[in-house]
Amino acid sequence: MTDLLDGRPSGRLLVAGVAALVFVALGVAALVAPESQVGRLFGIVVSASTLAATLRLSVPIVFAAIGGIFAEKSGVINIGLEGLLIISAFTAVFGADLTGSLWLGYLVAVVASTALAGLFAVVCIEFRADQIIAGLAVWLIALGLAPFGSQVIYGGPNTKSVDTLGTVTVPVLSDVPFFGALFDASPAVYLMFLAVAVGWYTLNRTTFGRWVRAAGENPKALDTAGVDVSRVRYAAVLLSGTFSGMGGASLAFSIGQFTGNGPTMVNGKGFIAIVAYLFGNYNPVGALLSTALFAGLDAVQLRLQTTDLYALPDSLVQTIPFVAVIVVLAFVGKTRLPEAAGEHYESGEE
Amino acid sequence: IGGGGGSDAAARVGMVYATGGLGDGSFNDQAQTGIVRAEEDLSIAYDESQPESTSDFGTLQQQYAQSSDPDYDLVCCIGFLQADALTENASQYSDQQFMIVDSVVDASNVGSYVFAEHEGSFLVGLMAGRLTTTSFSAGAGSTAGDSTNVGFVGGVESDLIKKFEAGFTAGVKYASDDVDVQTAYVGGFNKPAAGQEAAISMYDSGADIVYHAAGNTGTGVFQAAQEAGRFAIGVDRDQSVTKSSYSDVILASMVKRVDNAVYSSVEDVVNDEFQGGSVTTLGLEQNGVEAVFGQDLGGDVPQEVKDEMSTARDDIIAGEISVPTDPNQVS
Amino acid sequence: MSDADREWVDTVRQRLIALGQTSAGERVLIAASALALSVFVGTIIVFVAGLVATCRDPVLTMGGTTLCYDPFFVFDRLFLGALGDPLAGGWSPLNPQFALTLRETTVLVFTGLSVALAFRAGIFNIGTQGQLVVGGLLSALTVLWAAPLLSGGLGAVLLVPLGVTAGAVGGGAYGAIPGALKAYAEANEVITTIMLNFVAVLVTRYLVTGPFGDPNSQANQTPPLPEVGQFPSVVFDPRTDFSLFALLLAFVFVGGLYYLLAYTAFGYDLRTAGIQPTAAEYGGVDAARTIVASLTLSGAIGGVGGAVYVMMILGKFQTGVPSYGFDGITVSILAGNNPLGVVFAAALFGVLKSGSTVVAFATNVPPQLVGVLRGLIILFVAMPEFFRLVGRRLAAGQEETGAAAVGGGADD
Amino acid sequence: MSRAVHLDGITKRFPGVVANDEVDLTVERGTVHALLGENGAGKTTLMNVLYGLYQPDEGRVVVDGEARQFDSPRDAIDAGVGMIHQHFMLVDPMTVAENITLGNEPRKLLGLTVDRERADREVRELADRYGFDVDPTAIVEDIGVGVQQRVEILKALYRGADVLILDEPTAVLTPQEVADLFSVFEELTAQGKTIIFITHKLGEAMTAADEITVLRGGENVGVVDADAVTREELAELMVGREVLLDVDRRPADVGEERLRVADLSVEDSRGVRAVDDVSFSVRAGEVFGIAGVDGNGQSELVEAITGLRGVQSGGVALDRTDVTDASRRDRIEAGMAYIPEDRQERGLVMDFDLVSNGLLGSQHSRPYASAGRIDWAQTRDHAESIVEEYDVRPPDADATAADLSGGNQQKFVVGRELARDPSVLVASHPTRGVDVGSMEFIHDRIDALRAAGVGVLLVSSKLDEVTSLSDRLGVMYEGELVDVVDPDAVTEEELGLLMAGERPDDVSRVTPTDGGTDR
Ligand SMILES: Nc1ncnc2c1ncn2[C@@H]1O[C@H](COP(=O)(O)OP(=O)(O)OP(=O)(O)O)[C@@H](O)[C@H]1O
Ligand SMILES: Nc1ncnc2c1ncn2[C@@H]1O[C@H](COP(=O)(O)OP(=O)(O)OP(=O)(O)O)[C@@H](O)[C@H]1O
Ligand SMILES: [Mg+2]
Ligand SMILES: [Mg+2]
Repeated sequence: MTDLLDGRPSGRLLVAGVAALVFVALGVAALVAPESQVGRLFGIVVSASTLAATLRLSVPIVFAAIGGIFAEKSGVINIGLEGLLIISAFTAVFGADLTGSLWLGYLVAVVASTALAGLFAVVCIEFRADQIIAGLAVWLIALGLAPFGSQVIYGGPNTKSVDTLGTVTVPVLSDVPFFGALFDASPAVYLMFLAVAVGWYTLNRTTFGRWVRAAGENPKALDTAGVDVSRVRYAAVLLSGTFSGMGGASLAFSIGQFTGNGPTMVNGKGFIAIVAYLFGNYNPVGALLSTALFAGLDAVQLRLQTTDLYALPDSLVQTIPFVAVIVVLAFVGKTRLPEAAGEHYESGEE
Repeated sequence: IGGGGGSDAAARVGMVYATGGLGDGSFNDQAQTGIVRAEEDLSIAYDESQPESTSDFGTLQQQYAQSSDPDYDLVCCIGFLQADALTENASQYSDQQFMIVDSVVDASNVGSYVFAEHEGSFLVGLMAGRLTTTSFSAGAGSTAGDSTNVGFVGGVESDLIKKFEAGFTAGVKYASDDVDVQTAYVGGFNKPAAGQEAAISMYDSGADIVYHAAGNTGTGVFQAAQEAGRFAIGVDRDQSVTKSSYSDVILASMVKRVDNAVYSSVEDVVNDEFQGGSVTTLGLEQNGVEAVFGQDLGGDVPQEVKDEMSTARDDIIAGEISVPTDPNQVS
Repeated sequence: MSDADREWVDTVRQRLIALGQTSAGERVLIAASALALSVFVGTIIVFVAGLVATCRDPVLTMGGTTLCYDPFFVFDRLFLGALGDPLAGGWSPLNPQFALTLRETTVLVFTGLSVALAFRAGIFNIGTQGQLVVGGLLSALTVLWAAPLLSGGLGAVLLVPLGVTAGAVGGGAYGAIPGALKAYAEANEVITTIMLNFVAVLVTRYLVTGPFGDPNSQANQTPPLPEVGQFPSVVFDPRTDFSLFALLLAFVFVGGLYYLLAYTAFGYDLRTAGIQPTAAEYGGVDAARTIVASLTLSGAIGGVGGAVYVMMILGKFQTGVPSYGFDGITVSILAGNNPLGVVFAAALFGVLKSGSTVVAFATNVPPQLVGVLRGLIILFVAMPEFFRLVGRRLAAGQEETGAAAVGGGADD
Repeated sequence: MSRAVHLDGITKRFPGVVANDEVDLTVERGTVHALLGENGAGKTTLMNVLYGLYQPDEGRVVVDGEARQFDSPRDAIDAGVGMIHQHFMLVDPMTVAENITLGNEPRKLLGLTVDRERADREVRELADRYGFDVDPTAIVEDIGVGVQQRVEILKALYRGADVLILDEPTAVLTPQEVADLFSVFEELTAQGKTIIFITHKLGEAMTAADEITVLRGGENVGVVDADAVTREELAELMVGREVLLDVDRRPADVGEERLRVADLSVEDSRGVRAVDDVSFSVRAGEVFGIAGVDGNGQSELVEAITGLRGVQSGGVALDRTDVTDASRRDRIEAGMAYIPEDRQERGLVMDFDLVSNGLLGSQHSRPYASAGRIDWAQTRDHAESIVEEYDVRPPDADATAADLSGGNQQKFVVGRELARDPSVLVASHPTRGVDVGSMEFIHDRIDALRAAGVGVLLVSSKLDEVTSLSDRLGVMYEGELVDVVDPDAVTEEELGLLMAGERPDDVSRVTPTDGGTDR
């Protein structure tokens, strides 16, 4: 967990501290005057349903963030995560509709997203494409292709509705106040926690993970040690596709439909995933926590809208999470990114 | 996107839908059923376009108006956002017949169709107000009985959607003064995820029936209803049919017969009776709006509630109940 | 180690600069090949989609399988349609479709320049969209406010310039925020600008639903601007919502930006800071100030784009602004961040945008096709190495016949 | 004795250059072989061929009497060839053990997971065997270069290398560390290992090596026995002509104070105090040299003086006016010229042409710019005159800086800075990586400037450079100016001790703050 705190400790600690302070202040105020505005606000913040919503909203972001971590740690900056989420959200519904099985749809989505990531990898690693622009292209292609497909197949930018993943409820535990939400959630939420664990272990404990980090920090060192840098980077980028695919599918199956006009239902989650892992300092656990911060604010925001706590118009309330990210970033400042991130590596170059 | 039909068609119609596109299971799809019905009954031909942004409206309207091959006898503009563009184009293309839904464009070649959504919303509001105070269960949902609040989820905060909210709230208050309405505007007609979160938080804070006027955003509301084991009320079409996977939580739908507006305008064109400059208001009286009970749950709604709704309907038509169009006017 | 803590986006910058390093000639060749290749891939996509789709009037029926779309017709509509069928005879440059193309091009030139300027300063300004929205709203409000004060002739002369200025101020101010955040808090501007885009949409929506809304309209919009407060349409049919003045203004900005980059000390500072910040620092360039200045300027240009959108196309501000800002990124990249290149790239995307409405109207093919093409073009532009390879292959193959190589690669 | 390595007629071409031209190289087992040559002579390329990083266009690689085809370093490693590169190939954020085992990690759990305990153990054992003192669990970026070098050597040994190639291993070491390294060489050769090391430095080649092969322009111009050759002979072999190994300085009369540094303290980018209460002054017509091992605060000191880094306390005065808080631009305009240590990071904009680079630092000042507008004609003339006067190759102002060789880049930077006719010149490692020919020229220019009454601050880790150019010589150790000595009186050994932090008492000191005895 300390990994989360190095890099820009001052900033991160500051943010964490401020968050904690605000929380405590709210709590105290709530005890003093449970019926006051703050009191009720606190009630909202610590309600199980807020936690549940936070988890739901976190799922696609966390998956994409973990994928992004692998790609970038290996030296390939993948800002196409948004596109990977979009393509997998659509193919998930299409697949489920075609096969009649959610989990097959899930598989289809993962395959599609991994394939798109593969294209990205070939373009970047084989043809030394500019990673940022290629990533942008991945986003734009998906942004066009998914609604295009939906139009062709369903006659509109929105697909038909399929089933949703529903929720898995752990008896007893789910009745615990607040934390009960952790045990009464969609399978996607459990998958998310699994992914965080697997991601962390792979990155920090396995040979592959070590090679990934070396490929991003000093590819030449890895190369001269006799490991094929391109292979490692291919694997890492494909992984980013796989994880993002799970994220996109989970997103689509949370409401059982893909909606494709404007920025589509993904609506910037892929970019927020980048914020998440930068703020999380490339640590899957860190990414999970920073996502929770963002998603939590979003959940609170959605709840505030329905209460009569304050006079603010909904449009302005909806800005809270975005403004929060900006403020957080202003405190955290820059993150140390892998030395060779973004740079093409050609074996045998002096 | 093109429709088809031959050149022997009785008339040719161009459809410009609202942004949000087909497949929203409500507004646009409802308009489409109207034109499809017209194609079958009146053997007309039509083409349709789905704009991606408001600045496309003008262009697409113009394209139909300019086109000489084929020549369009009528251009249907679905949605109030098209009003401004149409006001301009109507005068520019004075020999082209247009119709617009949900807004009034004052031009001799435009037929305007507006709906009294507040009237229909009043009836479903009344139903919601009654059922939330009695303990009632059907299909996958049930009401707490002691609960005293219901919810409304709007798409984009605008005068039109506020008419739904106003009517609904008025209906609820009419049923019982001490039932509150939680409202939320998620800021889009195609944001099911946001709709879902908004509805869930309403259910969590005691609401057991949520009414939406939010196009495809409503899908999320139904989803939330199913997860919470509560009820929802659909809009624009009988959504217990169009979104049948949710028919076990959809008590009723405030159907808005956009299809009728489209159909009758086309019919008028075919019979050379098209009234440019006319404003047709479709309320309960004209069956332009109506409260349609869900195909699965409709049967379970207590008869006395149904009766009360139909009396209210008559009173509204008779003008004995006046339904506000602005939430702030709800007493 | 100075570069140990390079900011995420510094790397982004270097990668982008790298693109600018290919020689101008090669850049053009690559752009052209990218376009051709994406059209080719697009054709395949349309063909496949045509087989998958079901429709009432297939263009082709072979036994059980039907082909719903005719790829060649689609691209004929997309490109020729956008120009108003120059080959059809009786073509006039004033035809409405061509006007639409120019109209879209005009706005895209501004957004393209906005992004290009930032790129040149090593800043990845994804926020042009938000800056355009804010600039657009401010110009609308300013014109509405000033219209009653400036009566008659005075209004006709002053309102439009006033609106443009307001747009610049609004966009500039909104661009200065991420600028300051980057310069003084080291906040990654890629992220801050993306977030600010969301904020801009929400805040402007609030403003036009609430305080500044049009009471006589259902839509979330300001009241319509007076005629004098809009770009006058000359030569072209007024109903096309296109004004040559706006296009002219765009060209003025292109020239101005080229001059700024090439012939002014500030431009030199800016390019140096963009291409090699450490050297800029050494050369006496105040990095922080340059960052703020360039993002402000970039935002201002985007804001002017918004003003043009409001005062030429819509005649009011309304929520749901098209994604001109994001298209600006693709325009700038296609142009290699070169002001002059922006004109051509913007023209291409103008054609695509206007063509897409023709496609939507004339065929069954979903207009999102254009979105796909946009993505493909950028993808191919991003991989010059691929074309160099092809170029070298061709060159090698044609050595004997002495034909020239395609795809350049001359200077590597 | 048997041949450990035999390179036979190796030719390696790069676009535009023949890096190696039919080079032969023979190294006996258990010996130390030095590869000597100017920049760009082809030393690194030749070794990269031996290490399988490059495939030769012509020629054979023979290791252990067996002709080999190395397609990748992996093959070379398998054949027992290990290489320590000029720029260390270490992953900074990883531990010593992680680096050493990278690619050969001991594994557990179905071979998926790294067995870190075992890795640490094996590395510790290996280090003990060769008497290296390294902590397997230390993070590489936290340990000194000397240790990092040992890690590199261990890395090669861990892979079972019998032949060790070291590319300019001494470039970054103190004289003491160099001595230690050479004793490591003996330890290794005693255990039957074979060592090939690349260097520019004649002295080192002669002391450490048994045999020396000299490359020039990609060709092998001679193999000599280290004990039977003189420095002069070697230098001539290297450069191809006679070389004056030290400068004969013009007479210069010391004038008033140009630069004063008072009680200056500076922190580095990690927030660690890098310059600790340093004071000295430089007067017109004198060169104040600063010697020291890299990383003892010289860089931070120079950056603070030139305005690239903020100061914690103390001050800097230029021509008796306080410039402590003046911006970089103000200092340039006040007449401070600066030859930065890293020409490619700071001194030049690599993607600009020389025309645009000649403008760097003057973009706001006449005659090159007026009213914010750049006069490109003037700028071009300026660049062309630098190119001509300093014999920059290729002689083309439109060439992109990146296309110039390191030496020529340095000549252009020096030319541009001297052309400011400054009152103070701050020169940081002005001849780093520059070959003997260009070095001679740059030294002469700096001395000419001194004669013309400019105050010169010269920072360098090359002892012969600072001693031969300076009038007074300060030595920095761990951020402190440990001593200021008379370069003509001090010996290499004394300097070495000072640079290592010790203070022999019999060195001839001079005062830091005034010109000392005029000579
Ligand atoms: N000698 C010169 N005479 C006239 N103009 C020059 C000269 N050198 C550079 N310029 C102008 O100043 C600009 C800076 O040149 P440089 O090539 O360093 O920048 P650049 O990034 O290549 O700019 P561009 O992409 O516009 O060529 C160039 O665009 C060029 O128009
Ligand atoms: N990867 C490469 N591509 C192109 N040219 C190269 C490459 N590597 C080396 N060269 C060229 O080959 C020649 C020899 O380079 P090399 O690095 O072997 O010299 P060197 O003797 O090691 O110089 P130094 O003492 O500075 O290390 C130089 O002209 C160099 O520019
Ligand atoms: Mg070398
Ligand atoms: Mg140039």
